[in-house]
Amino acid sequence: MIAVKATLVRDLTLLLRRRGEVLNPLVFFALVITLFPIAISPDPELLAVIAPGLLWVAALLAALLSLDSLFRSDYDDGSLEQLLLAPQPLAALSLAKVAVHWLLTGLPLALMAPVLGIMLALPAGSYAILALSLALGTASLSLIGAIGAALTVGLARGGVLLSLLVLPLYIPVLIFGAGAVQAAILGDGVAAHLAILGALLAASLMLAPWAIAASLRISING
Amino acid sequence: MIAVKATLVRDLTLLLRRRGEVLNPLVFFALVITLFPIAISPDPELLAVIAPGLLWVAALLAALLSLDSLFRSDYDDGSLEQLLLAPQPLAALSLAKVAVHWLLTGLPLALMAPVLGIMLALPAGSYAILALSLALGTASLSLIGAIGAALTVGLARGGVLLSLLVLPLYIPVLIFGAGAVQAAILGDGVAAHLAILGALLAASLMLAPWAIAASLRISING
Amino acid sequence: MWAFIHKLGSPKWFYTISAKLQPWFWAAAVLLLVVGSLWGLAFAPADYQQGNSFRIIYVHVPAAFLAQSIFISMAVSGLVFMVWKIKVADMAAAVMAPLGAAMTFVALFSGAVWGVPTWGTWWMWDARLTSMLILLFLYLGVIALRGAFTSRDSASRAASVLAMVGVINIPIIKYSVDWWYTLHQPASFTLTSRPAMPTEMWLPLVIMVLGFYSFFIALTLMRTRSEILRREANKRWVQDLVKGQVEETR
Amino acid sequence: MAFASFSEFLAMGGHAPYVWSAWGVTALLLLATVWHARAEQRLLLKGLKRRARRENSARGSAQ
Amino acid sequence: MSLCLQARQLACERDDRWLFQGLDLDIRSGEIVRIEGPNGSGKTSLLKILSGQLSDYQGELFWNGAAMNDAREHFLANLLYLGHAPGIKSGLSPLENLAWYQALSGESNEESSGANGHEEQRLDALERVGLAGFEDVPAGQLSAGQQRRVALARLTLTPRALWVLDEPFTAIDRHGVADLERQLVAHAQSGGCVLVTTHHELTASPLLRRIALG
Amino acid sequence: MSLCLQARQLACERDDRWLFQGLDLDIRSGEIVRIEGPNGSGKTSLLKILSGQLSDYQGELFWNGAAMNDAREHFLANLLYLGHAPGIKSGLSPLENLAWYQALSGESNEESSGANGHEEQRLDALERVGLAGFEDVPAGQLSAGQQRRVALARLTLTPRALWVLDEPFTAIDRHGVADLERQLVAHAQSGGCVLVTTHHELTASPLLRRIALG
Ligand code: HEM
Ligand SMILES: Nc1ncnc2c1ncn2[C@@H]1O[C@H](COP(=O)(O)OP(=O)(O)OP(=O)(O)O)[C@@H](O)[C@H]1O
Ligand SMILES: Nc1ncnc2c1ncn2[C@@H]1O[C@H](COP(=O)(O)OP(=O)(O)OP(=O)(O)O)[C@@H](O)[C@H]1O
Ligand SMILES: [Mg+2]
Ligand SMILES: [Mg+2]
Repeated sequence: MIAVKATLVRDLTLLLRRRGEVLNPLVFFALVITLFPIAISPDPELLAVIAPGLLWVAALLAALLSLDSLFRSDYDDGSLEQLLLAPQPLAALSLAKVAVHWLLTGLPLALMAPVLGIMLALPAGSYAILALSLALGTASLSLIGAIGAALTVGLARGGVLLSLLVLPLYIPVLIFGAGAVQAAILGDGVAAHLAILGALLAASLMLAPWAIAASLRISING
Repeated sequence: MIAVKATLVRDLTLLLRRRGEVLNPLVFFALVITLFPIAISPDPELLAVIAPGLLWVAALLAALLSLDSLFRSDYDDGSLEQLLLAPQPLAALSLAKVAVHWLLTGLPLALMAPVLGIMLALPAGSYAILALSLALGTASLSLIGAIGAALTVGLARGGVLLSLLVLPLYIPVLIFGAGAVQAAILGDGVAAHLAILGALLAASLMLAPWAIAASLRISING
Repeated sequence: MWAFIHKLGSPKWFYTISAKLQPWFWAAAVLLLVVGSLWGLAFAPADYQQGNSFRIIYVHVPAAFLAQSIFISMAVSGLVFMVWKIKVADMAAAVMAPLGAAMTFVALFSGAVWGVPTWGTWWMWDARLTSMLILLFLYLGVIALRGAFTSRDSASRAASVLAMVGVINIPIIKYSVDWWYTLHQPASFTLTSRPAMPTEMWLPLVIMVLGFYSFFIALTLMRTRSEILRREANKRWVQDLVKGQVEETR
Repeated sequence: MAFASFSEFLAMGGHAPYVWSAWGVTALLLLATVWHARAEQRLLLKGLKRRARRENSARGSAQ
Repeated sequence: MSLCLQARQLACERDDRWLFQGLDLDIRSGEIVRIEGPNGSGKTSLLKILSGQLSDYQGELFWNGAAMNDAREHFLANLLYLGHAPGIKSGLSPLENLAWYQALSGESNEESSGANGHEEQRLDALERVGLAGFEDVPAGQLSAGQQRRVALARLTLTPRALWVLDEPFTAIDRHGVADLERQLVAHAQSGGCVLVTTHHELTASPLLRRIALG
Repeated sequence: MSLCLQARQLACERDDRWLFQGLDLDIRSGEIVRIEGPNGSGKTSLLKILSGQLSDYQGELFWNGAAMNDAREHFLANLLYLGHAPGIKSGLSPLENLAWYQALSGESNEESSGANGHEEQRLDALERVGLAGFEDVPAGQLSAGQQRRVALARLTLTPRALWVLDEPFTAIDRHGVADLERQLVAHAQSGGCVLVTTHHELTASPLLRRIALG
C-alpha cells in the first residue's frame, strides 16, 4: 500500500511540478474545438446539432494524446524496470499511475467542457450531463488507454500506434457518452446512458489493471 | 548536397524499415473519421455538409501527431548533436528531414482522403480538389510543425505542448484548405484558394528552415 | 553606437533609469484610468441603440488594443534579445507575456458579456472574436514553452523564436479569418459598421486607451526590475545595492 | 452626468449585470497584476536582504 | 540467513548465435561474482535472465533450492538490480527519486521512527555517494556521473541481500570507484552477495570469483 | 598543417555555481589533452563549450588565431565530437549509420573511386573496431559496448584533425581500451590533436598533457 501511495505522490509531484503541462490537454481540447467551426462553418444552428459529438470526440482525443507519456518516461530512464522488480503487485502500482492520469486530465476536461459547449452553441440544459458523462467516460478511457500505452511503451514511434490500438476500444464509451448528451438535449431520459457508462467503468476497473501489468511485462521483455 | 541527400535517404530508410509506422497516421486519420458518424449522427445529408471540415481537421491532427517524432529519436541517441556539428548548413539538412516527413505522411494522407470522403458522403466533384488541397496544405503543415517539433524536442512531455504551439499557426492553412473543398462543392472557383495555399507554402519554404535550425540549436543547448 | 546600445541593455543601467521613470507612468496610469472610468461610466451619454451596455466599450477596446500591442512588443523584445544578446529585452518579454494573456482574456470576457445584451449570445464565430481567441492560444503557447525548459537561457531563446514566428503569423491569421468570415456569414452584426461616435463618447475612450498603455508600461518596468534582481542576484552591483539598503534600515 | 441618481447609476438602465461584470473582471485583473507585482518585488528584496545580512554577519564573525 | 541463486544448463541464443550454453552457476552469500567477457559476449543478457527480466532462455533457475517460478516473490524482495540505464527521473530531485524507490521496496513506516527517519536515511545515503548539496536539484541537471551516483545511493538505502549490478562503475570517478569497491566487499562480508559485470579491474579479494563468458 | 584551439578567460556558471573561471587553454597539433576532475566538475560542459554546442559561457574562443565566430566553418570541418550519447540510430545497421556520417562530413564521391570505395572504407572501419560480422545487424540489437564501437569507427572513417571525446572508453572492454589508446597516440603523432575526458587511467605518453578541473 505504501508503494502505491508513493507512486501516486511521485506521479502527482512530477506532473504538478510542471504546472503548464497539466494544462496542455485542456488547451488541446479547446484548440481542437476551435478548429471545427473554422473548418466547418460558424453557423450556430449547424454547430448546435453537431456539438455533443464534436465535444466528445475532442475530449477523447485530448485524453488519448496525453496517454502516450503515461509510462514512456519511466521506460526511458529505467524506472519501469525497477517498478517491475518491486515486490508489490504491479497491477496496483499501475492503477495508481492511471488514477493520477485521470485526476489531471479527465476530470479537468469534464469541468471545462461546458465552457466550450457555450462556444459551440450547445443547447441549454445539457451542460451538467455533458460534464458528468465526460467525468465517468474519461475514467474508462484512461484505464483502457493505459493498456495500449503499456503495450506501446517500448516502441519508438508509439504515439500513433497507440491511437490505432486504443481508438477501437473507445467506441462504446463514445457512443454512450455522446448519446447521453444528445438525450439530454432532446429531453429523453439520460439515466440509461449514464448507467451503461458506469458499468463500463466498473468493468474496466476490474480488468484493466491486470491487462496493464501484463502489457508492461511484455514491453520490458522485448 | 551529398549530406542533404544522405539525410533524405537515411530518414526514408529508417521509416520504411518499419513499414507499419508509415501506415500509422493513415490509420489514425481513418479512425478519427469513423468516430464522427458514431458520435454525431449517421445521417448522410448532415455528414455531407460537414464532411470537408471534418476531413481537413482529421488530416491536420494526423499530420500533427506524427510530427512529435520528427527530431525526437535523433535527439535521444545523440545524432542531433552530430547534425549540428556537421559542416553543412543545418537549415538544408532539416529541410531534408521535413521533406521525408511530408512524403511519408502528408502525401499518403492526401491520396487517402477521397476514400474517406466517400464514407462521409462528400458530394461528387470535390474529390480531386480535396486531394490537391491536402497535398499542398500538409506540406505547409509539415514545415510549420517542424518548428514546434524542434522547439520541444528536448522536453519530456513534448507531445501535447507541441500541439499547443503549432495549432494556432495551422489555422490559415485550415481555412483555405477546407475552403477550397467547400468552394468546389458549391461550384465556386477554387483557384483563389489553391493560389493562397501555394503562397503559404512558398512563404513557409522560405522562412521555416531557418526557424527550424535556430530552434534545434536552442534545444541542444538546454 | 554599440557601446550605447549595450549600455542601454545593461541591467544595472536599466535598473537605475527605470526607477526614475516608473513613478511617472504609474501616476499617468492612475490619473487616466480614474478620469476615464468616471467619465465613461457616469458622464458619457448612453448609446441610442445599446443603452448603457455600451459602456463596456471603455474596457473592451483598450484591452483589445493592448492585447495585440503586447504581443508585438514581446516579439520585438525577442528579436532584440536574439540579435544583440541584450538580456533586459528578454526579461521584459518574459514579464509581458502574462499581462498580454490577461488583457486578451479581458477583451474576450468583456466582449462575450457585451454580446448577451447586443447579440443575444455569449459567443459567435465572428472574425475578430476568432482571431482574438487564437491570440490567446499564442500567448499560452509562449508562456508554456518558456516554463517547459529547465535552462533559463534556452527558455528565453525558445520563447523569442516562438514570439517572432507568432508575430509573423498574426497578420496572416487575421487576414485569413476575415476572409473566411466574409465567405461564410451574412454580416448580420459587425463591430465596425456602427455610426461614428460623438465626441463625448469617444474622448473617454481615448483616455482609457492611453491609461491602459501607461499601466502596461509602468507594470512592465516594475516587473522587469524584479526580474533583474532575480536573475542578477549574484552580481556584484545587486549585492552592493542590497547591502546599502540593509545598512540604511539599521 | 448621464444618470439622475446613484441607484440609477448602479442599475445601468437594466444592463447592470453586463456592465458591472465586465468592468469588475477588468478591474480585478488589473489590481491583481499590481498586487502580484508588488508581492513579487517585496519577496525578492526580503530574500536578498536576508542573504546580505547573513553574509555580513558571517564575515563579521570570521574577523 | 544464507541465500543461493542457482542456474542449471543455462543457454541463450541471439540471432542464431549461442551466447552461452550449458552454463551452471551457484551464487551464494558472501561472494562477489564477476561476469567477464569482451563486448557482446552476453553479460547483460545473462544478468537479465538471472534477474527474471528476460524469459527467452533455456535451462533452469533456482532460488534457495526452489524453482524460480515458485520463489519469485521472495527472490524479488531480496533483489536490487542496477542496469545500464540508471532509472532516475530527470524531472525529480535526487531526494524525491530515492523516496519513490524506498516506498517501492515496501518499507513500512513504523520500522524507523516514521517518515522523518526515512528522510534522514535518504539524506545520509546521498551524502555517502557524495551528493550532499545536490539533494534538491532536478536530476536532469546533474552530470552523467552524478546521475549514476543517485542510482548507487540505493545500495545503502534499501537493504537487499542480492545485488545485481551491470557496469556500476560507468561514469564514476576514481574516488567513487574505490568507494564502491569497498562497499561491494563489505556487503559480501556481511552475508550479502553481489553479481557484477564490469570492464574495470577489480582489486583482488578472497571473496571475488570470476566467471568468463565468450 | 598546424592547428590551434585557444580559450581565453573561459568561465561557466551553472545554477549560481562557477564550474570554472578564468580558464586559459591552448590545444595544438600533436597533443593529447586530458581534462580531469571528479564527477560534476564540468568536464562535459567544457567540451560542449569548446565544440560550440553550449553558448552559455563567458570568455573567448579562437581557432587558428581567428575568433571562433568567424572561423566556425573551418573549425567544424576539422572537428570530430563524440559525446556521452553515441549518436547511433538503433533502427539502422552499423553500415548504414556510418554511411550517413560519411555523407554528413561532406566527402565528395570523386575522391576515392566512387561509392564502392566508400563502402570498402566503412567495412574496414567496422572491422578495425571488431565488429566484423555485425555490419548488417540493427544497431539496437548490439550490446552496449558494441554500440559505442560503432561510434568509435568514425574516428578512422572520416579523417578529422581535432578529436573531442567525452568518456570514449565507456562500456569498452580491455582489448578495446588498449586499441583506442594506441589510436589516440597515433593520431597525435601524425599531427592531429585530441581532447579527451575519462576516468580511466591513460598510459603515460610524452604527448599527454593534463588539465585538472574542480
Ligand atoms: C468575445 C467577444 C468579443 C471579442 C473577442 C472582441 C474583440 C475585439 C477586438 C480585438 C477589437 C479591437 C479591434 C482592432 O484592433 O481594431 C474590438 C473592438 C471593438 N469591439 Fe469587440 N469583441 C467582442 C465583442 C464585442 C461586442 C459584443 C461588441 C458590441 C456590440 C463589440 C464592440 C466593439 C467595438 C465598438 C470596438 C471598437 C471598434 C473598432 O475599433 O473597430 N465587441 N473588439
Ligand atoms: N543542463 C544543465 N543545467 C544546469 N546545470 C547543469 C546542466 N548540465 C550540467 N549541469 C551542472 O554542471 C555541473 C557539471 O556537469 P558536467 O556534466 O559538465 O560534469 P562532468 O565533469 O562531465 O561530470 P561527469 O564526470 O559526471 O561526466 C554539474 O554539477 C551539473 O549539476
Ligand atoms: N534485444 C536483442 N535482440 C537481439 N540480439 C540482442 C539483443 N540484445 C543483445 N543482443 C545480442 O546479444 C549479444 C550480447 O549482448 P549483451 O548486451 O548481453 O552483451 P554484453 O556482454 O553485455 O556486452 P557489453 O560489454 O558491450 O555490455 C550481442 O552480440 C547482441 O548483438
Ligand atoms: Mg552489457
Ligand atoms: Mg561528463
